[in-house]
Amino acid sequence: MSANDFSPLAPQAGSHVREVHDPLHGELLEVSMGPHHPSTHGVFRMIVTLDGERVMKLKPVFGYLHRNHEKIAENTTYLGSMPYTDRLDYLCSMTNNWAYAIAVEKLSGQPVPERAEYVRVILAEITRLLNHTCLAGFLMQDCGCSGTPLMYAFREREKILDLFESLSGSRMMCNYQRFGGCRVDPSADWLDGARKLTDNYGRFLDEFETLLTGNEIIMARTQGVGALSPELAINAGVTGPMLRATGVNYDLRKVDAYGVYSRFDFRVPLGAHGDVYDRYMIRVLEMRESIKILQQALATIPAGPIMDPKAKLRGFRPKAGEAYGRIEGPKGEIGFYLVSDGSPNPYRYRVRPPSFVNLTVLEDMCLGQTIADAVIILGSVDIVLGEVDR
Amino acid sequence: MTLAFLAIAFVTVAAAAVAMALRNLIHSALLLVFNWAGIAAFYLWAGAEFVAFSQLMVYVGAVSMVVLFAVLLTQRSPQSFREQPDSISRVIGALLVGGAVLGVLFGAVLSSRLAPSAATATPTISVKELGSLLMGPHAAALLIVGVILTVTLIGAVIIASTDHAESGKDES
Amino acid sequence: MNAAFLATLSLELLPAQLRDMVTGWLPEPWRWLVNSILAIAVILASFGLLFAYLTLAERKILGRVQNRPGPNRTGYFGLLQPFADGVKALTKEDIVPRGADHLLHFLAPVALLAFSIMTFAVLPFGRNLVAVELDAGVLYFFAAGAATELAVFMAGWASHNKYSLLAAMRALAQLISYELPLLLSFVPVIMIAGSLSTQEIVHRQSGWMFGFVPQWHVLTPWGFAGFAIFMTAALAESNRSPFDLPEAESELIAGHLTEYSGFKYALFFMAEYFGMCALCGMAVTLFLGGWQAPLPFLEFIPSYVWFATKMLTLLLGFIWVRCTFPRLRIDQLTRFAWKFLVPLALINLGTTAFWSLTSGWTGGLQIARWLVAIALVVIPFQLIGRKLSAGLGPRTYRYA
Amino acid sequence: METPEQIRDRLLARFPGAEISVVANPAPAAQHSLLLGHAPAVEIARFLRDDPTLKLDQCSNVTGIDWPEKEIVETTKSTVPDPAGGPPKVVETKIKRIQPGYLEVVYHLYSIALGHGPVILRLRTGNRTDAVTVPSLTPVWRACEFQEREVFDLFGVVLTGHPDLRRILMWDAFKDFPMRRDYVAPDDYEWEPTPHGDVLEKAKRHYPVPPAAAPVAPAAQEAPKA
Amino acid sequence: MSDNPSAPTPGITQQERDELRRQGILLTSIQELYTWGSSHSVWPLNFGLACCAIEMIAASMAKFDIARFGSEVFRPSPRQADLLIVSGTVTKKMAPQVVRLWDQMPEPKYCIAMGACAISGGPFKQGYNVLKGIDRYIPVDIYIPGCPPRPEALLHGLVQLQEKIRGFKLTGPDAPRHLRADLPCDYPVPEFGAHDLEPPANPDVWKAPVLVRNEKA
Amino acid sequence: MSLSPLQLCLLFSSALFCVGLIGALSRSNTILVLLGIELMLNAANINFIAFWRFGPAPAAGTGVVFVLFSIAVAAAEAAVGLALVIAVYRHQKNIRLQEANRLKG
Amino acid sequence: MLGTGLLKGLGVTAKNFVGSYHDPERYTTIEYPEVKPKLPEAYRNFPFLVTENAMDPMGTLRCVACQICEKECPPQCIYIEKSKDKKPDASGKMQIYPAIFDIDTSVCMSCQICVEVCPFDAIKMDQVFEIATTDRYDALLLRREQLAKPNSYYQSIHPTEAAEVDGRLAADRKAAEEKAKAAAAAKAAAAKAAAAAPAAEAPKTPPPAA
Repeated sequence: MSANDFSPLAPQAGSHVREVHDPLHGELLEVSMGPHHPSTHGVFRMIVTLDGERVMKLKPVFGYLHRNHEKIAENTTYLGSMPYTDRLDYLCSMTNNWAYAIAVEKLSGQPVPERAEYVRVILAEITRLLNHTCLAGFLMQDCGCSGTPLMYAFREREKILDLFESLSGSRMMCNYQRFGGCRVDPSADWLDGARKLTDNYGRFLDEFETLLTGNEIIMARTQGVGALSPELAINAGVTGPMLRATGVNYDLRKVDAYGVYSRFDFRVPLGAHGDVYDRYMIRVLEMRESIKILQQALATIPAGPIMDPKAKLRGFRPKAGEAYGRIEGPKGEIGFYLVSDGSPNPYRYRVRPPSFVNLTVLEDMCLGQTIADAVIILGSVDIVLGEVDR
Repeated sequence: MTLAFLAIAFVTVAAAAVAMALRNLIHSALLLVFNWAGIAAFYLWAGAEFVAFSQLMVYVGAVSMVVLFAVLLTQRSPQSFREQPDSISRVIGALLVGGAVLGVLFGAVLSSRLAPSAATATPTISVKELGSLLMGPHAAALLIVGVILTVTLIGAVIIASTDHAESGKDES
Repeated sequence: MNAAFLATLSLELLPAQLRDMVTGWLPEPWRWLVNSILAIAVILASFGLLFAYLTLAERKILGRVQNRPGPNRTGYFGLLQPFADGVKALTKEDIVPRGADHLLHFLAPVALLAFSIMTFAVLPFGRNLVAVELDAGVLYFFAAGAATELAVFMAGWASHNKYSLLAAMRALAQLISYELPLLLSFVPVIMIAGSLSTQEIVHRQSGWMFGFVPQWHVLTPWGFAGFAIFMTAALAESNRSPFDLPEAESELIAGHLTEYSGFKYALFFMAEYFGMCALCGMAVTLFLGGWQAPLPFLEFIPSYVWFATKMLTLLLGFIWVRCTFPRLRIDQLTRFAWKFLVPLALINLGTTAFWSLTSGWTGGLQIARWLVAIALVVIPFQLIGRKLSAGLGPRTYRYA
Repeated sequence: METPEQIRDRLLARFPGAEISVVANPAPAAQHSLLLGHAPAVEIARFLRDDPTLKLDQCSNVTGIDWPEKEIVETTKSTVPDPAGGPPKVVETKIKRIQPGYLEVVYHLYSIALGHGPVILRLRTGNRTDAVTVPSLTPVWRACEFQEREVFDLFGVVLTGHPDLRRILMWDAFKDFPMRRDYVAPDDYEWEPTPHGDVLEKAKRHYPVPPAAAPVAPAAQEAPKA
Repeated sequence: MSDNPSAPTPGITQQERDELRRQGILLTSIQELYTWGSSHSVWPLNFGLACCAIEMIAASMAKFDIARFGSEVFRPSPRQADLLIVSGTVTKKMAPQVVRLWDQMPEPKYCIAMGACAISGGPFKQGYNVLKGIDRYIPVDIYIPGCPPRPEALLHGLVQLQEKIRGFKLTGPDAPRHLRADLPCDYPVPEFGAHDLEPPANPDVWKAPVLVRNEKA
Repeated sequence: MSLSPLQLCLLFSSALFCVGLIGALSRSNTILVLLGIELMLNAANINFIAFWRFGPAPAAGTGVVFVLFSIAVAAAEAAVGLALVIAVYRHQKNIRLQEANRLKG
Repeated sequence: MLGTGLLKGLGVTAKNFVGSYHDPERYTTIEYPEVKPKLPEAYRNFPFLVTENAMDPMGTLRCVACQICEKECPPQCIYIEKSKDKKPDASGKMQIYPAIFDIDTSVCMSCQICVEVCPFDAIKMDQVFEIATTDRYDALLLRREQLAKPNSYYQSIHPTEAAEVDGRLAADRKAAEEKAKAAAAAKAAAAKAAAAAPAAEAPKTPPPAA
């Protein structure tokens, strides 16, 4: 494709070569990568100014998947927005559901039964495995693998999706959490399946790491590329594995200790360089920690109701007020800000999308790197356009 | 055989002439590559296999790349491969000089009484013979050429990369 | 003359006999012409078929590596898949972008394919199967191969697309960088064989060490190093992963092929595979003993079968590498060529010189010769490799 | 962590004369917020970021809220002595008051260093038409950069001091501010087999003679049972 | 390559084949070869929009393996692609680019609208920035409902598309769009307006059906 | 035809030489000038081969050897020349010959 | 040594290549058109309407056109029009029924909220996913006739859930019958003995689960 055709200044194929003259750097080439580009993870667009292969300027362009989630949510009921949250970050619908449920529960003071909290933790950690595995696959695809790591990642993803599907009925759009609990009680069989998955996942990770982590080409491609300083990361609101890769110890599972996370023993891996390799490795190590959490949660999950008996499905009208609820999603802090005016629809509904905010530092990371680096830096940010543009 | 030679000669000279006349630098360069390939074909026709392949390898494989690199690197933008027209007086002068030289050369060649070689069979020179020639009587020249090549390589790299240390890696 | 030998002979000579059957009745001046045309036709047909099934094999192997079957429903086991693709490519609309250089846009795939096919002329496919016996065959091979760079550049430049242009620059840089190690890596072979003729080089590798180890160049220290460098550079020359930078999908869409559609794209594809086959064939000729059998008692199998087997093995290696590795970056790529492959190839020249000077050593000296040669290969590899990968390595992480 | 009131008091001590008030949040979350005036908002934000006891180094969420003009009916009860001498009457007077509309930008601040939060800042525009400026906090927190652009794009709040205030989600030629409550989406109606609400209105507009079984607005005459 | 007319072409009935035979055996076999080749080598464009794109990727992955149909060659450049899978919500900001991509693809080309959003705007159709169906601008061959459709559903859609291709006639009034001169081949790209795309739909491609509910109450 | 092959070859080479000469003299682009010179060199090489092929003593092979040297030197010349062009371009963003006469940066 | 990581990687791919021929873990493809996927019981795609009697689907719809699902449906893909008359439902009670019940599958997002809010267990999720079509409007708009599927079908696709629903409905029906019986008895009793002791309290019908 000639993505340059997409430059608004050059509507026709062929007439797209635009010259940017900069007295300092001689001839710069402005390339518009996206919105259709194999490695922009959807319909993201970057206007990259190149000096040879080196990135001199990079301007992200958003909005190609802006589907008005917030506006629609303000015109529908609180419950009606739940399936829409699935479609925000469509790789991790379970954590989106949870973040939204937490916000609404904060807004309405709705308690959650203990079993539901455990189930939520289990699902969130499985989602983390899913997301990080897929991310590693996509990152390697950006590095130029011919699909093999991605295929292995999706092989494991299918196992997770089978679990999700047998629990919630849908592979991706689970729509599983409710305000005050979860929709379906997982059966013993399901929990056994989750245990089996947890037990096997470590082995898969070992193989995956054998394929990738020690690979000299990958180390050469990713180490020292796209480094980010902790100060900038904090100031720019970067969250999640990207923040921890810079060495900042900030994990909402520890800080907010929402749900029942305080009952599990796990560690937070921290990077030192903040480069692409660190971001990849932090995610791999986080997956290993997630497996630990899963083992503990699956071993100690209590019996009991899955839904708060007083929870309402229909006619849910929280009192006027506002609340901001957030959790540690796989991509970073995902938050929901809700303002209620006492009606069945939220007055203001706002998603704090982690990957959108994480993109703030994209240009800082890419400057001076080559265009091939820009691609993998974008890959390592882990964006999902449904969430970036909402 | 003569027919083949005439065809090669005509195509080669025509390519060179058009290349020298074109405004588009890339086209000129590519036509010149074609011209070099034609000369290689002439060598082949003349029975100098080794030289022909060397010509292909050096000119078509290497010099052409360097030329194209230079063209690309020295253009303001990828669109302006068209050269500005040259001054008419220069062109006329060049044509006059060139025509004069051509006349002199043609006259000299046509008037000379160079007899065709007696040997009807194509003289071939095997790689082995060539090798022993190079290493035997011409060994000193070979050495000198080797030294010159090395020095030029280094020199070219240095000249091309004086300003920006990182951007001159491909000019040799 | 036992029966086995007869069978060998007849099979071995089968191609020639077939040819004589077809052209034997022709008068002499015509026979030469028809024979040439026949040779060209056979080469084109067999490599065309090989190309078709190589694409299928690549897709299937890639599939198997990725835990799936690959194309399997177009014909039995998907055997007709390449033909379906061919029919489709032939019937697709051919788009030339506005602003493109029409002539060059058309010439690029044709030139690329032509040069790729030309290289087959000097490959010795069997004991007596070589289209043109050239005195300077190896030189011819690489001279024709060098011209393919031009075609890639033409494609990228003529497309009038920024990605294509970037790809063209990359292709130039990459091909220039890897031309040198590719050439240097086989100079030792020429030093040892003392000839530029491909058949001669193959003949030099006949015979057995200790009665059963073939005397292929790859089985010597310098030969192994040369082979490794040659194959690495060949990967780069044929734009294969992990050196497929010109058409780096994740960065440059499809690079110099971005603006090619329909049959022209198929031609590029074909040329890429032809180039790959030619380089593998050359590697077999230079290092793997050409059409020679690997073990003495296997000599009854015709020589062209051995050549094909070895070439296919190398091609499968290419595919295997493609399944596994990510892509390098352009500066790493050129650095790898200039700072790693070229020095190693130069050192390998020295090693070879040592090897050929000490060819008279026997007994204990023979062992010393091997040890020294191995050291001359391994120690520079270690040293230069360490320098190349300085600053890279696995890391340890702390936990909060 | 300090309560919003404590923060307000400290801020008032540090920035005398600044308009700072606490907006209470009646929801169980009880995340009360600080309403800032425009003038020293950036300095206050910088103070909040650098203050050693607060260290609000992370600006997590930035969003806009549209509060359109609304009619407020205030009932005041007053005791009016009965002129007839009876017991004093309680009279309810209803005062209709138009509360002017405004746009609001809300910042959620957290401290990564100290692990507390949120401290919520609110900034309000003067009205919804011409005085729609609010100082931008991007110079203090880079995190606001894109989110403030989004507030500009969707709500039309002009954030003064923002380095690159352009539309972010919609295209540049777009004129409206779609997240405002009074935004009317363009009429790109196509036939819909299941029209509801305003879609039905559009359907009627596009097909003036309604189809045989004229869709009656189902939402209007719902009859929930059970 | 002419050794495959024996390949099954279920899209052609015996009667049609007889008719074609009357027209000429050559045309018949060319048509069969053509449709056979085109239907078995549908290369999709490597183009994902939203949620459905993940299921599209999943369909090319090990468990579902779209490669079995010869369609795993996801080409990143529209010049080499045959199939545009509109996988996800097409926003108004994105719509011109999708149309442009479609224009850049060489004929014959096919379009699959995958998922509710691509068909009609789906759950997001109330949104101000959401295009209510990609068929407003480009012709769609196959609609796959679902949100998102399972990968198997995409495979099913692909099989349907192959069937459709096999039914193509090279001549006559039933000839597919790309073989007919009277049908548009260049699709005008909508432009960004002040409030909406201009025009909001391409009248040559899309007409809102005048619908009368035929059920009797 | 009364012309001998040798004469034909020489005519060919002189034609090529003059094309190169005209090009080198008339064009103002430095690269093209260099290419013209390259062309003249090639014309000279043709002469060597022609005299080797049709000359009195083909067995000597000196002509071939000379051409090999010439090709090597020409390649070096091209490399240096183009490196110079790039260096000049870096300095004054132009490779027109008329403007490159300052000889100073 | 340089290259060991690469060699290990080659080993992994080789292992997978070989494993794909004998290890089902490493050959995960389901040959779809021939082998149908094993859908879990919970799988949902588009809704359908449950009818009691397969012979008379339109007559025995459980749906009473209460329009709750229509209102709650987030993408608003359900369109219901009530009937003007009443028809006896499966238990013989006179009920309003949907004269029109359309679901636009080109909009539906399979969220299952309609199922959750339905008080009558009348709408359930189907598992059919092979619905790719060349026609946008007619084929994708599912009408009452296409939506109605018998209870036996529901039992076959969601056995556990259906058993639970059937049990609940049966209990409801039984309770309703008892109530009716008791009411009748009470009526009779009341008629018999006008001033007699108060009739036995009829068991209160539990409200249908929401």
